Amino acid sequence: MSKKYDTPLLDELEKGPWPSFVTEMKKAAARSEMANDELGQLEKSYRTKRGYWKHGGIVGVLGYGGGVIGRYSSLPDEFPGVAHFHTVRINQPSGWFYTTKALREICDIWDKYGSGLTNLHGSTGDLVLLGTTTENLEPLFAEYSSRGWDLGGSGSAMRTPSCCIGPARCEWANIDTLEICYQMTQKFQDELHRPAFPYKFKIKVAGCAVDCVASIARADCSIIGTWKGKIEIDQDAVQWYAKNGMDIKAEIVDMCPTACISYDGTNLSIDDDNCSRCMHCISKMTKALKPTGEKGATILIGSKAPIVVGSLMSWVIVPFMKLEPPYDELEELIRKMIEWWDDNAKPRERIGELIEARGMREFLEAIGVPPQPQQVFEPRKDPFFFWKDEDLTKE
Amino acid sequence: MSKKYDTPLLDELEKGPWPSFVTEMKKAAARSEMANDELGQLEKSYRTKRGYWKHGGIVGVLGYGGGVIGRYSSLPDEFPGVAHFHTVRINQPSGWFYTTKALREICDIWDKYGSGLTNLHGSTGDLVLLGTTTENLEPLFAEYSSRGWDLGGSGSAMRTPSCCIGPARCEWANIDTLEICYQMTQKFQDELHRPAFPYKFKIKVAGCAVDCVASIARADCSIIGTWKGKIEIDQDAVQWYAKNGMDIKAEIVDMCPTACISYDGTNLSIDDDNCSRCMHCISKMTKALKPTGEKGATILIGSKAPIVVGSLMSWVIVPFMKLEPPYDELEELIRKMIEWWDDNAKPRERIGELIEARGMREFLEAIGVPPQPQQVFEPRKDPFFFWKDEDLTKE
Amino acid sequence: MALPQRQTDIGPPHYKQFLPPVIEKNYGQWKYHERIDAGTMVHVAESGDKVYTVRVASPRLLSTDTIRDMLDVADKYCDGYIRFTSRNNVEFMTADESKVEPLKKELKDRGYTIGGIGPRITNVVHTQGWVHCHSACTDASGLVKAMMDELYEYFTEKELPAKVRLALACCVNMCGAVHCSDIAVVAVHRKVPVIDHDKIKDMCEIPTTVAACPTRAISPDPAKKSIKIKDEKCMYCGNCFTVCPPIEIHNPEHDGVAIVVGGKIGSLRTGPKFSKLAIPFFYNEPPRWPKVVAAIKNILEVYAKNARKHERLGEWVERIGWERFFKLTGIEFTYQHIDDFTFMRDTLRTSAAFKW
Amino acid sequence: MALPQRQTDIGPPHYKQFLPPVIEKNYGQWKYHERIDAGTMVHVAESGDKVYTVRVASPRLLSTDTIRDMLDVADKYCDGYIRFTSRNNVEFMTADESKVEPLKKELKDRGYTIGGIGPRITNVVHTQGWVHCHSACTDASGLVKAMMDELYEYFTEKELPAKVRLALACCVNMCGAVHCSDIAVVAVHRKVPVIDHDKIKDMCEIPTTVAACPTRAISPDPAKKSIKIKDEKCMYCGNCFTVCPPIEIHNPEHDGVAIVVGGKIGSLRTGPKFSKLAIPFFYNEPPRWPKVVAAIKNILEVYAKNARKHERLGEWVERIGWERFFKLTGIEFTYQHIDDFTFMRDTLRTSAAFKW
Ligand code: SRM
Ligand code: SRM
Ligand code: SRM
Ligand code: SRM
Ligand code: SF4
Ligand code: SF4
Ligand code: SF4
Ligand code: SF4
Ligand code: SF4
Ligand code: SF4
Ligand code: SF4
Ligand code: SF4
Repeated sequence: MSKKYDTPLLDELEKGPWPSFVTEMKKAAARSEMANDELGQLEKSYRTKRGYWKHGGIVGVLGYGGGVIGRYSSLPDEFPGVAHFHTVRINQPSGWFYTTKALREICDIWDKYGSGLTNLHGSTGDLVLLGTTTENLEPLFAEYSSRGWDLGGSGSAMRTPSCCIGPARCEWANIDTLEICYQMTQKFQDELHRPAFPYKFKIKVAGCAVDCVASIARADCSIIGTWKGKIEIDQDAVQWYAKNGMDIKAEIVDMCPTACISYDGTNLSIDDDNCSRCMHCISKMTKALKPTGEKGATILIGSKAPIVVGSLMSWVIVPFMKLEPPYDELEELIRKMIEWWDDNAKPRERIGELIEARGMREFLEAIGVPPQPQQVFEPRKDPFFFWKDEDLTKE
Repeated sequence: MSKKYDTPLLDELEKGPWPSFVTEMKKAAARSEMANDELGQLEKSYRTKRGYWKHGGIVGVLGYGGGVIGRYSSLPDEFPGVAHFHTVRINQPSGWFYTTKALREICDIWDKYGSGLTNLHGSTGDLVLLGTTTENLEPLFAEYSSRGWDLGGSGSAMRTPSCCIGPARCEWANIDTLEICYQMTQKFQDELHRPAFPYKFKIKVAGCAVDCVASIARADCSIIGTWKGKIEIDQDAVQWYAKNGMDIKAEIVDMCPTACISYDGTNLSIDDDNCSRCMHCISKMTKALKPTGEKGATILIGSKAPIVVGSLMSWVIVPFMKLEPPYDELEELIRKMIEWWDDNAKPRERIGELIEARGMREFLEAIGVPPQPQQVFEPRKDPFFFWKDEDLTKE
Repeated sequence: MALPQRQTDIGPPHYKQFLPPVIEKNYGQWKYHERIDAGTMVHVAESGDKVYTVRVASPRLLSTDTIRDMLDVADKYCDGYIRFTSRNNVEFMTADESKVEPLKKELKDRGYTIGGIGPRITNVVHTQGWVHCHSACTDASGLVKAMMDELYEYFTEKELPAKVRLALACCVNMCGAVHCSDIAVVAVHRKVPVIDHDKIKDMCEIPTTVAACPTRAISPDPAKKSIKIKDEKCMYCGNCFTVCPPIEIHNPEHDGVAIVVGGKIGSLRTGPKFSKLAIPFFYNEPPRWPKVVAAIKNILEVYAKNARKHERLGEWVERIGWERFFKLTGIEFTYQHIDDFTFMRDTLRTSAAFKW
Repeated sequence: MALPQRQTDIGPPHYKQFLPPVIEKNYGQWKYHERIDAGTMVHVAESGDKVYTVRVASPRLLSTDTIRDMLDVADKYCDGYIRFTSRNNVEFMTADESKVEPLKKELKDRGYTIGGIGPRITNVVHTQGWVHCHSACTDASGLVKAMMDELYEYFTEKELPAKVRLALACCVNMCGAVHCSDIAVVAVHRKVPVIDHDKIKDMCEIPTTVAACPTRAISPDPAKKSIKIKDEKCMYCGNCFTVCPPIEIHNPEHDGVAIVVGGKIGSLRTGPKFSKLAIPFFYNEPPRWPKVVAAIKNILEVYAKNARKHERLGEWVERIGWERFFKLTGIEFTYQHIDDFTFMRDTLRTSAAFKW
């Protein structure tokens, strides 16, 4: 494809050291009419300070209700290449590992059916293919699915789960994030491809409280690895850190949120009972400190973006759950949550919002989890609380 | 009066070392029919676990709409002495100081017209006279007012202001709490005696952030003394504390919320710029530390009890105001607040609730106070904020 | 006998006429104070003058007899001045050191309780209870008396890590300072109010009554010219009863009290804090509410044992975490503890860090 | 050409087939890691095996050309394996220490930017912008590019007190991680939407549209068979536009972006935090949004200068207080900063202790 548009404003964004998306678009534009018109329309947006996309229409592949975001230009005559410019969400493999062979295949198919532009990856985690037409969707899907790739989620459905790198390369993983992510994705295939929920439902799995996949902020169900046991201390390694310039008092002892670490200049000691497993000391002295004992996860529920009554972060529901293959207990818990949500939510009401509307008790009772102090930062401040008849007779 | 009722349950409460209100009631009962029946009715309450008072009716003295809480027994036949059992609120002098002469006079009049029972004092601060009849109200008021005593507030009115002991006996007072309390009481006499507000409005004045009159929790308008300047340090006195057993590091340095104190074993120093004037160090080392510089007060608004959407504590509105006689600036500010409240509130809506309903901006604009970071712990967390046309054109 | 001429809108007498001379003289010129014992302190003025204060417990509900008795003491030792504190204690002040011990002796001889100064329990801020208020669902003075009998030595003697403020309110109107107290008792209902439809017609405005309900549990019932209450929405606040007496909220069988803890008022160190629910319910057990008293004592003693010096109860709990508070005190955590009202968002735990 | 047989509900390929052999072998058996430089780290397994990771920046919006180029590098040095991070960087891994330097050299030669590891800025989590989303009121990729050009050395080299997570969302739907980021940009509207009454008839359900408004600004307008908006209640969230496109929220003249700061996600030390509003508005100034970029740099550098080691931006601000943050950064405090929405109660200051 030859250059179709002058893009003086976008050209500015090829300058500077950070890799340029404009350069990427131009590369694709050199081969794709769609990418070319995308570039032209974007230049216009830069001039007029507004986008030119219509609300998405419903498009997709046979038998699926999601995985494709329909997108149409509001200026199809001016930019016919983006008259249709749908994105396809390909469900990424756990942990975003690829062989070059697999990814090359993905590129080849995409060049055949789409704009040649991608997002590696989308915010939810999918491998996002940016820009194709309605008629290309079926063949594209046939090519991908026959090679073992499936679509990710969109709409009011289970969304593509994602996870941190966990045991694959991280010494702090308490759970097998990649396998949990894979298994949950498989268990919820139907819910992922056929939107039947009140709204979206996202799962993210992090191996520890460092939460490298932002699960506590961006997943309706956040699964965060943790442990019950002592932090094992290698005192030689402590000394190694001391000798290599670490101010153990300032950086470790004083920064422990529970003030449960002490250090006498030679030996570090931790009052494990009072440790909240925040991961600070471990992350800063990884050679010296190692959690031991039972491994499992904390299950939290409800985070989401601010539309419409302010962002939520996920709330601790199950302080500790052992997570071992085949992860049926976890699946069952999630199904119970979804069932309650599905039965009670209004359209476009996330599970966190529903819990807020109905109160934690109803939710806990529905999923069969008892009240526990770990679920709250602090108890309620007002004297207004409900009693059920069964509570009154219980005493 | 001879003993009229057996009070086996209440008698239990004459045992034990803490001074007994039952003994007080019995003393009064020995002279007063009203107190006698009060005792009888209370014993019945102890037996049946419920009160026997009707909702208060409106009673009072001529020309006043408040100062008396009407109270009638729901068992007037059984306990005729408390058929009427109204309380009279006498506006206490600032700081609850009395001469024995004055207080004796108060007792004498009360014995003449009432039950002989009092509360010294009520929660709002009034000298509370507990139990009289409707027909006694006028003579009682004539006697008190002719001797310089006036009624306190009740109902939807300015309530009796109160204050901590402040400059009368406390080295930490930054403002003249007693005089401010007196002056505000005088300036708002009409509003205090003739309920015309949407609901109650309480003023409490504390000399410093220690807040010995609980203003931040129990006053619609909390006035809390503070300063702008350095904390002067008497190093000899610091050493005196060290020698007298104070662990300065643990008790002072480590407990300073802004970590702005340091101590080298001999000298204490304070980074005044980072001090939040919390009063901890000063209160623990009063001989050694003294605030200097400009004195004034922080004005906070809105605290109240939990009915109906949870308790509020007062919010910082004016971080610093100089407070000097005749306190017109303060009066004017309070009048502006009340005016806005009066114009906009539903019945039984406190000013804090109204601010919550309408947003802080409207309130600040109405009273002419600019937005300042001191008014918040932190800025908003969501991206939803209003713009007025004037803001848009301003830029 | 003719009544004297009444006056109006004169306000209270000016406090100046009631200030002891040493206070008037050194007004605003105090330099420091020292605590002498649990009930005595001295304030020293820039001028070198001193004023000694002896603090005495009061049941607050006082007969004029007892007041006169106190006045006699004040006449004898305090030049005819007396003062009450913001927590209803009585303060006897003298500039003359030699009078302090005789004053204390006389107070003791007359049966008064000296104390309440320093890191101790002082008087309980409380309300009317069955003594005077139609809204009360427990008694105030009685429960306070039972409590303070048990905690007596923390007033007269024993030190705590810091001041511990107790309060009690006999209904959720909370005329006491319950919502910001270290340990407090608040009386609560647990049953939906019962409506007297006949009386409503005459006594209540329907729209006002409907509007009074914070949870929108009330709606008009035009057929009955009354209102109806959606049971599962009512959290028994009694606000409907306040505006419309025929909506009876009292239910002696199911009324009782809750214990809240961890509040504070001063801005020292950590700033004012609301109290939080510790124990959602106890039945009323007059005259001595033994279970309530025992529960308060337990909380107090666990605090006393574990907190650091100068650390208020709420500060201690926040340092160790509420999960630890429940463990240390052995208090059961229930659905009622989980906020489902105004502060729900801020109180649910949004962190993977907590203690077992 | 015949298409291959399509499959459904197969889910993603199992990740195991994509794991480099050293990772498969040592899966779950890592002992520790060390940072070698701004873009290189090594993880050491219990077995003694090591894996070196070189991290490379990505604009996320990638052409297949560039992807193929990366794959060539991975074939040459990484046995044909490649990985992407949760923040869209690319990771090249090898078990062979001798390959690390040549790998880095080749990456640099091909124009890649190495960095993003350790206490630095890493890739910006962002969204579609004008490139693809109908809802965008700023561009995402362009503003991110402008930002990162300016902050480049904080990715490739310079250390900060701790990790600083940047994010950008092109509308308040916030598909990025803006609400919990150290510094983030979110695009906002400032004008009440304009209603196309003709189109509403056909395209929207009135009840759904009315219900979509969080502030109850929308009510039905039966006369027009449309809806009406109460201007003073609308805070321009655009939720009505999402459910009903003829309610046009876009207004290029008045749209722009806000900067929020102080959020974090991990539970380390102080737990997850929401970002808070720092600067309520900047006009869109494509292609380089110079004022936005300068403001971000200013905040970053004030933080870098003042925070303690390991202290995240939000932790630093909370330690010094927001009043101090505004002073140090020179940012003006406006009405917009004061919460008048869900968290109003918790954010208004209820303490007499604060800094001037
Ligand atoms: C592609 C992606 C952004 C990106 O550039 O990466 C995206 C794009 C859109 N999001 Fe999103 N969201 C994407 C991740 C997110 C995330 C982040 C996450 O999942 O971790 C969030 C915040 C977390 C959350 O779920 O709350 C997010 C919160 C939203 C919301 C607000 C939902 C809410 O309940 O608050 C909407 C609005 C809606 O659903 O109507 C939304 C809606 C949209 C729509 C479908 C626009 C719309 O109104 O219909 C966008 C389509 C853009 C387009 O044309 O390409 N998107 N969206 C992300 C999905 C890629 C992927 O599958 O990997
Ligand atoms: C006497 C006193 C309690 C005491 O034993 O000391 C008292 C007693 C009553 N209060 Fe109170 N309040 C008293 C101080 C308070 C305080 C504390 C304070 O002022 O520092 C509060 C909490 C702070 C506040 O104002 O929010 C308080 C919050 C209430 C409320 C809840 C108001 C609210 O907006 O949340 C009510 C209910 C109402 O107004 O309908 C209330 C209502 C009442 C009524 C009038 C009952 C009613 O529903 O009509 C009580 C009359 C009792 C009686 O028959 O004697 N009382 N009331 C206090 C006044 C004595 C005095 O004048 O000195
Ligand atoms: C007399 C009184 C003021 C009055 O106008 O009546 C008063 C007087 C003093 N208070 Fe207070 N406070 C008085 C009620 C309060 C209140 C209000 C309340 O409890 O409702 C508070 C707020 C309580 C809270 O934060 O919850 C209060 C919190 C303090 C504190 C802060 C304690 C802390 O560390 O948090 C101090 C400083 C200290 O103890 O080091 C203090 C210190 C003082 C000093 C030392 C101030 C001084 O230099 O004179 C006074 C005597 C000390 C003592 O009693 O130990 N005063 N003090 C009040 C006595 C009530 C009583 O009978 O016990
Ligand atoms: C590769 C990646 C996981 C993945 O599955 O992709 C990852 C990998 C590691 N993270 Fe992370 N984190 C990754 C996203 C995150 C996220 C998520 C996010 O930013 O959206 C967070 C939460 C951020 C937050 O709290 O706001 C995150 C917060 C951390 C922290 C905590 C920093 C802190 O002190 O608050 C550490 C510990 C540290 O730095 O000492 C950490 C440490 C690590 C370690 C050292 C863990 C390990 O032993 O392997 C890994 C490499 C260190 C590094 O990059 O400096 N990682 N890390 C992600 C790389 C993203 C990128 O391209 O830069
Ligand atoms: S969340 Fe924990 S286990 Fe997962 S990559 Fe980050 S540090 Fe490792
Ligand atoms: S994990 Fe956190 S709480 Fe536990 S010892 Fe380490 S720093 Fe302290
Ligand atoms: S509030 Fe301050 S000035 Fe007033 S008595 Fe208490 S410590 Fe003294
Ligand atoms: S007043 Fe408070 S903040 Fe200021 S130095 Fe003393 S302890 Fe620190
Ligand atoms: S708390 Fe309730 S019952 Fe007690 S005095 Fe106040 S209004 Fe009456
Ligand atoms: S008691 Fe409270 S919640 Fe229940 S109906 Fe009455 S006003 Fe509503
Ligand atoms: S943040 Fe808004 S504009 Fe940007 S991709 Fe998400 S929905 Fe679209
Ligand atoms: S933009 Fe938001 S606040 Fe405004 S009318 Fe639409 S939904 Fe309501």
